[in-house]
Amino acid sequence: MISFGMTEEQELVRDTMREFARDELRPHGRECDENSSIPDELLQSVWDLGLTSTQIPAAYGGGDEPRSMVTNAILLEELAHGDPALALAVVAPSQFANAILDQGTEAQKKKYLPLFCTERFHAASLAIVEPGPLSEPLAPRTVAEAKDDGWVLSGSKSFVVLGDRASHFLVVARTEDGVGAFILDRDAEGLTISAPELNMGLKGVSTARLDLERVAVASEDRLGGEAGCDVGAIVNGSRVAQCALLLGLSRAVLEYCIPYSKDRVAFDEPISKKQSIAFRLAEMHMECEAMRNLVWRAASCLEQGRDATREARLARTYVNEKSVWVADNGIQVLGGHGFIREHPVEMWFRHARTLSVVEGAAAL
Amino acid sequence: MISFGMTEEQELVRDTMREFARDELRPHGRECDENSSIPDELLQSVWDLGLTSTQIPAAYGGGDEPRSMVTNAILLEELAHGDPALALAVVAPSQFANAILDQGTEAQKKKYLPLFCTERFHAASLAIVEPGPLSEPLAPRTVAEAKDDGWVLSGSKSFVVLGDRASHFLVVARTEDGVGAFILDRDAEGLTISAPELNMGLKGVSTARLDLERVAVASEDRLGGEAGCDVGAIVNGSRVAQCALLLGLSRAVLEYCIPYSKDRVAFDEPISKKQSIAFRLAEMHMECEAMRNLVWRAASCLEQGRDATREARLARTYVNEKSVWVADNGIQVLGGHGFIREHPVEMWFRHARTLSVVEGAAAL
Amino acid sequence: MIDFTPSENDEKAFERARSAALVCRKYARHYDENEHEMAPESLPETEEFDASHPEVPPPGDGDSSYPVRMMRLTMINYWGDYTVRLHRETGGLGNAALSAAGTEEQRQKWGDLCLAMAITEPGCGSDPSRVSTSAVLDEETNEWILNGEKIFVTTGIRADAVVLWATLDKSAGRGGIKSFLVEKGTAGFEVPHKEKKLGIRADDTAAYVFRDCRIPRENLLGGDETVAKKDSGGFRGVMKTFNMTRPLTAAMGLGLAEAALDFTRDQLREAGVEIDYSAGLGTQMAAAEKFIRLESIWEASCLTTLQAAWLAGEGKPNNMESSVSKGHAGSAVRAITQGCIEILGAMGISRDYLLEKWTRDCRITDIYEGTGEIQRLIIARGLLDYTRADLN
Amino acid sequence: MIDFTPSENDEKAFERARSAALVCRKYARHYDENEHEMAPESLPETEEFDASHPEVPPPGDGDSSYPVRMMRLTMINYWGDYTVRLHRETGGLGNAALSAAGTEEQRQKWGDLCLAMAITEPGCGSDPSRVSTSAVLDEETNEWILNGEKIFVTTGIRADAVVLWATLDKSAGRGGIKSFLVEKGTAGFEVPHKEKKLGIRADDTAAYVFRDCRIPRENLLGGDETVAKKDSGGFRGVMKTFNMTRPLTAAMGLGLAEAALDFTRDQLREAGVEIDYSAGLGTQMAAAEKFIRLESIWEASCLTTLQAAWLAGEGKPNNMESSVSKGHAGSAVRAITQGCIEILGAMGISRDYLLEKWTRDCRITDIYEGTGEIQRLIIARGLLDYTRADLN
Repeated sequence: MISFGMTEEQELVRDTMREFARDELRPHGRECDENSSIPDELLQSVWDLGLTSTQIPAAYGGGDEPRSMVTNAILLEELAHGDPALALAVVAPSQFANAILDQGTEAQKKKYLPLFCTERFHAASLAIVEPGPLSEPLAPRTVAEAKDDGWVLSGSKSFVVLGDRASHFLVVARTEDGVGAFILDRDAEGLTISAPELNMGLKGVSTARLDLERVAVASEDRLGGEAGCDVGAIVNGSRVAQCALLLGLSRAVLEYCIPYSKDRVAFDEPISKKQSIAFRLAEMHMECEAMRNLVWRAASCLEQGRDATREARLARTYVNEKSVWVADNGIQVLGGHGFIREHPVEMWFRHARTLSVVEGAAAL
Repeated sequence: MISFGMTEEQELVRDTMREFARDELRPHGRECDENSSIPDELLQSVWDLGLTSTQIPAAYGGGDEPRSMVTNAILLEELAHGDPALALAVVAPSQFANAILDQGTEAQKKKYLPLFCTERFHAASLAIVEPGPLSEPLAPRTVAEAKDDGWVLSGSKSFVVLGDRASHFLVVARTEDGVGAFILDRDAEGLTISAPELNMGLKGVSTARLDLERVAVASEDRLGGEAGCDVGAIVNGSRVAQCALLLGLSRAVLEYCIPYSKDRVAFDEPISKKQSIAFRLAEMHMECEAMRNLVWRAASCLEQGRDATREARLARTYVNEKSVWVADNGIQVLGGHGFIREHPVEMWFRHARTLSVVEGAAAL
Repeated sequence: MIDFTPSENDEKAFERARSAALVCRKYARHYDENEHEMAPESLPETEEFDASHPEVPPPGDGDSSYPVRMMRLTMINYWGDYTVRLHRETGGLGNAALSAAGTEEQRQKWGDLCLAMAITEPGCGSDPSRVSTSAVLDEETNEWILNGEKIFVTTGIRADAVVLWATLDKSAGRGGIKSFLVEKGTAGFEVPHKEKKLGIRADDTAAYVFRDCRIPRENLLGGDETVAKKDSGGFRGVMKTFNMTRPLTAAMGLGLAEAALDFTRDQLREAGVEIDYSAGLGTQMAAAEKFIRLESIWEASCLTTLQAAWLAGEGKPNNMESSVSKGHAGSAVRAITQGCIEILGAMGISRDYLLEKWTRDCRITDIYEGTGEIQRLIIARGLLDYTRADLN
Repeated sequence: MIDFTPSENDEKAFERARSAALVCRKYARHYDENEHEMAPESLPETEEFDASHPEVPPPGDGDSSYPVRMMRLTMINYWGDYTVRLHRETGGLGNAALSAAGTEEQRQKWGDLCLAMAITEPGCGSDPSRVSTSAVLDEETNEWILNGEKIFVTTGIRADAVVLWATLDKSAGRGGIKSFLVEKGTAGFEVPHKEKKLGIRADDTAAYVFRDCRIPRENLLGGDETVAKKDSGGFRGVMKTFNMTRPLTAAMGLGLAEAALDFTRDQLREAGVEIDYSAGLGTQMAAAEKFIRLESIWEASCLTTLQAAWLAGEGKPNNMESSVSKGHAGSAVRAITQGCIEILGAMGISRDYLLEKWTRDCRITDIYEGTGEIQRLIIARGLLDYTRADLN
């Protein structure tokens, strides 16, 4: 039955995460951006919340709690409302863990899931984006040749989140008959990791470039084993997750602009009383509402195990455009103050611009 | 040298045409739209100005005046400012005449140009648009097979301006080695003319659908004869001409909205004092200025005999989008009055929406 | 729990509505071209249709899923056509006002009639507080005397009666505005003409004139006690109805936009242009990419409208959401229908197809029931915690 | 006669400027990443470049083609980089003000210095009439005493002196505002810090503080007689300079946007995506269609800016056109640079390329020298024949 009502648990998650993000993430956002790094303690402090581990079955050492994509979307919105870059970093390990959880063989689950159920923050990353223009997740230039004893991967990947500290990479590559995902150890022969890449936004989050020169992968390290996996499903999940982050970011911009515009005086009254500003705030709000519904819809589609390719694409198309529009107009509302780094809006704009063009940076 | 200055002659053309359009076209716009027809006398009265004939060389019975594409663009803007539909109708004969003038063989000029140098209004039309979705002028589905003694044309054309009274049609069709234009008599064997088509806007202007069933065309009736012609050049000219009409239309909308918004009171002051209205008027003006420069640039490119494919396409892309934006927002400025037929704005919107998606409807 | 799957029963109702809509659509062009004609009470196909398509039982009025179902059904009806129906709906906007603000007796007496709602005046547009139609009580005869003009009265010709906005005291602004029930044929109540419009031409939109029109005292919507209520029984009553009518008008426009998208999708398929939801800008055709963008706008707007309805069903406040729904849909349907025309080209403006009609029809969405500008004002006031006086 | 072909001599100048710009571009990233460093007076390559690229003689100052040429040259310089130049320009915005509103002696004395212009204050943003920095004349010493704060002072660090906006009488509003020439190092004139910004990081944008800063009486821009002129010598003088500086700032942004388009075109070619100006939506790739649209926006904005300059060259009024140019370019460069990022994807946000920098740099265009909102106000007043009081 069609319903927009959160469960009590979801409301609880929303409230706790909102508070946590406000107190623990927002205050560090600017500093991490200026220093282009995130202190380990910070990552650890969030790790202790168990965002990744709790949803892993007990059999693999996890908290065995039910996983709801919708709840996770709500959680991501709130974390990003605190700080989008930090939010991206703290949930990064789930990219890898969830892919294994959803599509790994029993052996793969046994081998990799326990890594994420430890005390210490543990990173492993998806490698989807490729260098060069017009990179498409399902049309990778990276190739996986079948060899009698497994696979040989050649190509390059870019924007691999936390690639500098990841123990493993899940690399998407083209095979004879489609697209596959392959698990690589960071020490694999022929794999060169260059980190950190320098990006426009999300500076705190280190991303790496991977160069693969005929890297050998054993057949059991192909995600899903013999049968392979549905890379599209991984892409859909990450698209919706990124949309949830961009939604939280947009709300942060709007909520920053509201009090600012009420304080800021021009032509003898607060600029918030000018229709050009007031209407823009109204449109920012309209878009936040619209974005959230698209995110929820795609997330619930994933939650119900249906193919979410269309829903995820519609959400991505809409949210990418509108979230950047909101951030860009946030700068305009602040005028000169929107352009200087004493206010967070220019930073959120860079984050939005960055997050809206990459793929596979987060997961539900 | 880069200059935005009109010649004295151009200023004269602008002023006379503006006055003429205001007094002779604007008053009849609504009536022609509601009746879906234009009185012959009206067409004749404009014909008497000699818009088409004056620029035809004396050798073919014309006024032998120099032809300037820029001047013609200025002229079209002003006529459309009076009424876009009437403007389109009165300059329609030039579509055919100019194509012959620019690319016809000596024999073709001798045969057809005199038709347009008579006392009585004479129509002949371009046939470029085709029925069905995504019609492209340079990728026609209409085919011209070469026969030892000439050509055989098969296919359909749509939105043929004044097709009901045209003596001849210049039909664009695909040949073995590209695209060609062929001159057809309206009585040609196998040619069925169904008129009038029913369109969203420009209702006053009758347009016809042509169905060609193996219509035979003598080789001397191929535009340019043996050598053929550059259909692209015809398309470029008509694109720029249509942009000039859309520009005049946009200015008409803006100039109607300005006094309206100053009279119209809401919340105790003229709506023109609301930034949401005032800023929109400002943007309408910005777009009119921008559109005019793109039109002038493309027109001057044609005037200098250079390939204007890029310039004409940039103008078309920009002007189509912005002119419809202006008309659509004109409706919004008028609110409920924008939706009723007592005001011309809804009509101009339909005209803009229509003119912006057809091809080959006018010429420079 | 957040969920977007309609119940089986709803799906059945939607399916039936779609079939009915397709029948109605056959008449859409005729009543657009023949503006003066009135669409019939019921179509020739109606009997046969009803026989072959059993009614799907609606959830009880109390059922919270009712508004969402109604909202989606509205979209589907308008997806068929703006005006033509198998059975013409008897209710007008006034009926919504009646059930929201009417007294028990009034609901009894007027409930079965088709009630139009007359708000807008030649001079007032989207600002209801400027209503200048006056209502004066004649204590002797216990009658209200009405004087003034109204325009854009939806279903104004067909309606049996009208819920009329008039002011008891212009100086009191909103506080003075009340609603009155006026029956057709009452002396002094003229229906001059049907307006000629850009779109929704089959729909009757009338202009009313009231000249010393006398109605019984009890025709004051909500009864006498509303007079006491300053700022403002009548007005609040209507505002209350707006919370449902705003999403409803959004749904109407979205139905038309959905029709435009479906038509365009089919045409693209025929033209051999594939819409690939996985492809990027480097491998997707421009027409397909444009289409996906329009589709995403529709999806967003549709969900936002359903949400406003869902809140109403839950009895939760939805004033902001109603304006978000209406404001978003107003822009959305303009972008979508016009975008479809851009994609299809000349075909989009031919009256041999309905796309150009849907484009004209849904242009009203951003205008009536409060223009897009008014919705933005309402939303901005909510965000900034401003009163009407602070921001207008 | 309407014509868009540059003269041969201009073409030569543009060609030379493009070569120089490409040299400067090599340093663009360095000075963006190293915000604290100041770009050098001249680059290592300069001598060799000048030797191999003879100066192209400019048209005389009187020549009406001068402003158009300058406008296009500005685009080309910024196409190379926002800040880095072979020889750093000595002039700042203040120099424009000086030549427009200064007396003969003042032009003589200050003309060769780099003059910044200080308008914006922490509390006033785009509304110059709110300037609260005060100037009081000390009759005894014949000195002006200046007090106040300024922010966003372009070239504020490098400048030798500044044209300072201050008011003689706040209550007089615009009428009271005058401009003053203040040299660096004058007691009471502090340059606290260089601002940290989203873009144009190499460019120095400073915040100034004036505390009982005393300057000679003759440093009033335009001389004593401007004091008499109410509403407003100083202000009009600056407004006059704005008529040229608005198109100039537009040109700066357009140069950056042009660089973004050129980069994107090259990348599309490399990726094998053809840009076909004859193809329609059914045969054109989405990336190419998006690109053509961005290109058309740039073209429109560029021409509009050249037009404003051409009018200035003709000595014709260009106040409206200057705001059209600035307002249009402000939106255009935002759309273009961001559109290029959308087209190229992840590559667009990598600091291995300059696209992301051009995007950050040109974001200032719609903000300084009067925000896009201010330009719309100016245009709307012109259209509606409204005064500042009527519409703000």
